[in-house]
Amino acid sequence: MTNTYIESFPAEAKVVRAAFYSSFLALAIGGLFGIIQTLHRTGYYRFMDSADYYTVLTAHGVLLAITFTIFFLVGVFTWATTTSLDRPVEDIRFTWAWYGLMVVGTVLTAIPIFAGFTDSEMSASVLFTFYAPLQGHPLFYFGLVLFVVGTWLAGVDWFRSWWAWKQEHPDKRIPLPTFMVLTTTLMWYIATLGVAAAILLFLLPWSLGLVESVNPLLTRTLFWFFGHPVVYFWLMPAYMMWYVMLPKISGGKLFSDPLARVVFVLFLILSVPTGIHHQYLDPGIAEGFKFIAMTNTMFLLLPSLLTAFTVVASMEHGARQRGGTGYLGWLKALPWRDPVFAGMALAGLMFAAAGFSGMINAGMNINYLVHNTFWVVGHFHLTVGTAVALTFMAVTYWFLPQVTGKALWNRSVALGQVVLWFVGMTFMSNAMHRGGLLGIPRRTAEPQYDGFEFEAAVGSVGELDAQIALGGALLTLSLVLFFANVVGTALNSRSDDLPANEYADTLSGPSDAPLVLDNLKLWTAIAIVLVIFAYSFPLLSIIERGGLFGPELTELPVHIGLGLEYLWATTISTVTTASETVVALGAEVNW
Amino acid sequence: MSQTAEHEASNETSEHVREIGHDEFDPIGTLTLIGIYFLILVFLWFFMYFVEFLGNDPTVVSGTLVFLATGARSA
Amino acid sequence: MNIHTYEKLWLVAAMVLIVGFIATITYGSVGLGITMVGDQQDTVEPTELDDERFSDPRVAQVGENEYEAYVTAQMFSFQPDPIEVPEDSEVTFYVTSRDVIHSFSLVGTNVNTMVIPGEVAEMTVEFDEPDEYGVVCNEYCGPNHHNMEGMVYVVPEDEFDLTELDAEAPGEVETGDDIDVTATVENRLLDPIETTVTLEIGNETVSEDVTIDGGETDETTFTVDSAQLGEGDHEWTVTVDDHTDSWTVTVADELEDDDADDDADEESNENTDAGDDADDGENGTEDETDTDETESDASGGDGE
Amino acid sequence: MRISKGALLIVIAFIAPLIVELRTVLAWVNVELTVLESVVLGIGLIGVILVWALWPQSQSNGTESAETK
Repeated sequence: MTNTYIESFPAEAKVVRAAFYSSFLALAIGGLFGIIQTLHRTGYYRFMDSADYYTVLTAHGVLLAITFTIFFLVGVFTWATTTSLDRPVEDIRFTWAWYGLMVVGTVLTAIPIFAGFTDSEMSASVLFTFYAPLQGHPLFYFGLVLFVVGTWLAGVDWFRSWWAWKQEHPDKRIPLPTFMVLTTTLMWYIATLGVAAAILLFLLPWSLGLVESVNPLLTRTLFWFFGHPVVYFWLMPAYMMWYVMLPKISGGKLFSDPLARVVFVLFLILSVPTGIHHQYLDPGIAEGFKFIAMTNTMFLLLPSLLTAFTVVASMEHGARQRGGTGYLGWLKALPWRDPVFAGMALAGLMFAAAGFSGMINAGMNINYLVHNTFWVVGHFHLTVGTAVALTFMAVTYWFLPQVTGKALWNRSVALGQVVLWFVGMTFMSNAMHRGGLLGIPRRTAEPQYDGFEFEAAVGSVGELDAQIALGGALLTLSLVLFFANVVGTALNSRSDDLPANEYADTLSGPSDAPLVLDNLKLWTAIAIVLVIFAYSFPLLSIIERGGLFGPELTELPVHIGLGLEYLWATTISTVTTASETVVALGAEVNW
Repeated sequence: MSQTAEHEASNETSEHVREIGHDEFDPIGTLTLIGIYFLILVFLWFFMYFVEFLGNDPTVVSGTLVFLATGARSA
Repeated sequence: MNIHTYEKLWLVAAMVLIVGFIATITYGSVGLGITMVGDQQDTVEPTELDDERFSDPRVAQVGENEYEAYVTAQMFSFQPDPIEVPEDSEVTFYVTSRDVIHSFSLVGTNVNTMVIPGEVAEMTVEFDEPDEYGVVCNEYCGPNHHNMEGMVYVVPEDEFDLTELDAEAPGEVETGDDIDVTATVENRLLDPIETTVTLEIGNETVSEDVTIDGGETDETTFTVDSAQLGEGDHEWTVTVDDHTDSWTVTVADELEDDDADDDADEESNENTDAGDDADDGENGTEDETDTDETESDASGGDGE
Repeated sequence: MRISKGALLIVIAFIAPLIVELRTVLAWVNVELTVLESVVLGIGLIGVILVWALWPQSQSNGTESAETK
């Protein structure tokens, strides 16, 4: 007799499963592009033109940072609300609708990106950040909008569940997983306003030829308004797993429910007013605004540092209940053989290292040292690439049986997979950080220059490249093992011997948490006030300086593959793009 | 330390050997670990700022706030 | 809300850490004078850039040891390239873009800024020792982004000058006429320079010593008898220190057309000083149709 | 076995960052390791850990017989 998620919520399990599979597909393609880039950049194996590298990089960034993470997290959040509120979604058709919208958005975004590999005029090799005046095909922006709207509707779905539950349980505290979902969703709503404004008001009309030009600094600032909190959108579900799953798998209880709530409230109010720290080196933004963004960013460390304590303490509780002793000896008593545990623990460990490089990134003037260098790439491969991705892969080993009703194909392979990821990422990310300190830039197909060489303090650039290639190879192997397990599990037959669908109890429960913590309206209001405080003056100043639609610009649709000829082809392609979009517009109107 | 039971057994498949409630749990191991982390952070911060960063001359210093009269000529 | 003592301890430690970080950065800003790229400069029109700074990207001397470097970034080059500045100098870079977002980053240093069209990044940097730094664009700017690089040379004081040489001569003369070769030498330093202008033509070498005050321009004209050179093409070279300007004059029995006179004036080599880095022109000049430095004269193209 | 197989695997994995960082740290005190030396050192360390983890298995049956897996 089991009590898995699929038995309790068969309809929801299908949606969650679909979301997971969508995210794994993105992970597979994105991962493949990852190894291609690794080998190309380091010069070990180059089979494509360097211009195509940027198409690969765009696909890698969008598929992994947006598609993989967000599809996975909507699955987790749906699981979390249904499980912790113990009620099915209000309307499963609505749930499928937002999932479908996200799929359509992804496909529409992917079309112009992948068209970049062909000779077609359509392309969107504008990277994950799509800074104007680089211009993607309108479909790229349109797809992103649909995808984001899909996530908004998903948020509505979770809120509906909570509202309905609250009618029936007016005096109960919000269950912790639902609380985490709701605060994260609110944060996401505020954050996506930035990218929605950037795309809907400026980039989409501009790519369609409706407006002449854009203010590059303004759209860039609006992007980072969204671009920083989006990392918390990826990270919050990983944190949630560390709070509600890890203690249980460690054999213990969550150390403190109230502090977990405090942490999520802090993320809600502090995530957004920090984006300018990505623009420390931007001309046109006053130093004072940058300093304010830095203070906010530094205080955003607090919830993460608190999380470190609470999560480790919960693990320690488990270890001691399992018989662990001593100051550090308890570590031995943890269930290291369980891939779910080992993966999450290693992800957390990597995140501790990422926290450090993040602290450096957060510093204002020290940013001169690391800005846009390979260091940054090393940093976010530890955060989203390990803390988030490895946690997601590890919990997949727990979730898959829950949503399929089938036992995991092979636990040893799973353990090997998470350990390989840890080792591979150690090599790759370490070398990236070091390379960054030498001034090796990020986002470059061939970081080998004619006029000068990078000087390594220890070892050589060649050794760093070797480390990166080795790391990339191990990560790819790890991914292969992961997919073997996913496919193997999917092909398994149904099992009756699966763990029940549960999450961790708490040592210090919600009753210890002040009621005000559950006042989402209050925290949202504070978050909005902080955002207005941090952003209104910089935005006004940018608009005052450069105008709402900026200076006259040469549009630069990124048609990769034309190489140098690109330059003189620009004029021609601009004309054709314009006529194309007129046709496209006409087609849309006819609909 | 309030740890009392000194049972020597650790195996990942073993069940709980004891229940530890809220009041009897002192996360001294966590404090130890996180204390080490704290020291690493402080050391690395100073290292990165004063050795790696300030040693990476030249650095952008107080810019003269002279505005060129010729500024922008807008269209 | 009950928080464990250890966790309170950690909370305090975390706050100390955060405040310590902010304090360190503030010390760097206030105590050490590290300044952020900011909004010091007014905006510009990226497709025009015809003010005196960016119409002719260059290094200019503004004080005894103070220089300003006006730099433009465009797909996929920097102008000027290389940038040459003297040792023991304070150089303020003004960097802007003609097209998309780039960066201007001196490899192995803390000189690093985004270059955003419409905005001008201002950075003041002190260079002590002679050295050379690679410059990269570290923001993706298009399919040839990885080829976008430049150099900054910090040269010893005595090797540094800001001399601009531009020499002109008719392209074609009739045998017997005089050939006037005019060397225009601009001294962009603040102090006067003493130097020698040398013309080599055929087997002849003539030279003249000149003294040029700071910021002044000197014109030296050499007159050569074409009869002595004889019929045919003759290459001539004007040299001032290590700057050269070189072209060819044709001595013919009879001029083919009378419009040759007009052409002759324009047939001077535009790219003074740029002899050794002509390559970058390929990428750079494509976008520059709006600048004064037009290459409208087809015959004046870089024949070499 | 002094520690479980799972924990042993993690400990061995943990050698990777240690060795990689050790090389840089040593360079600061002017000890420059080559890649080969680092690899040898890493393998050596793993060997020591394996010996440490496996050695007492034969002699400590009496005290740690509770372990089954």
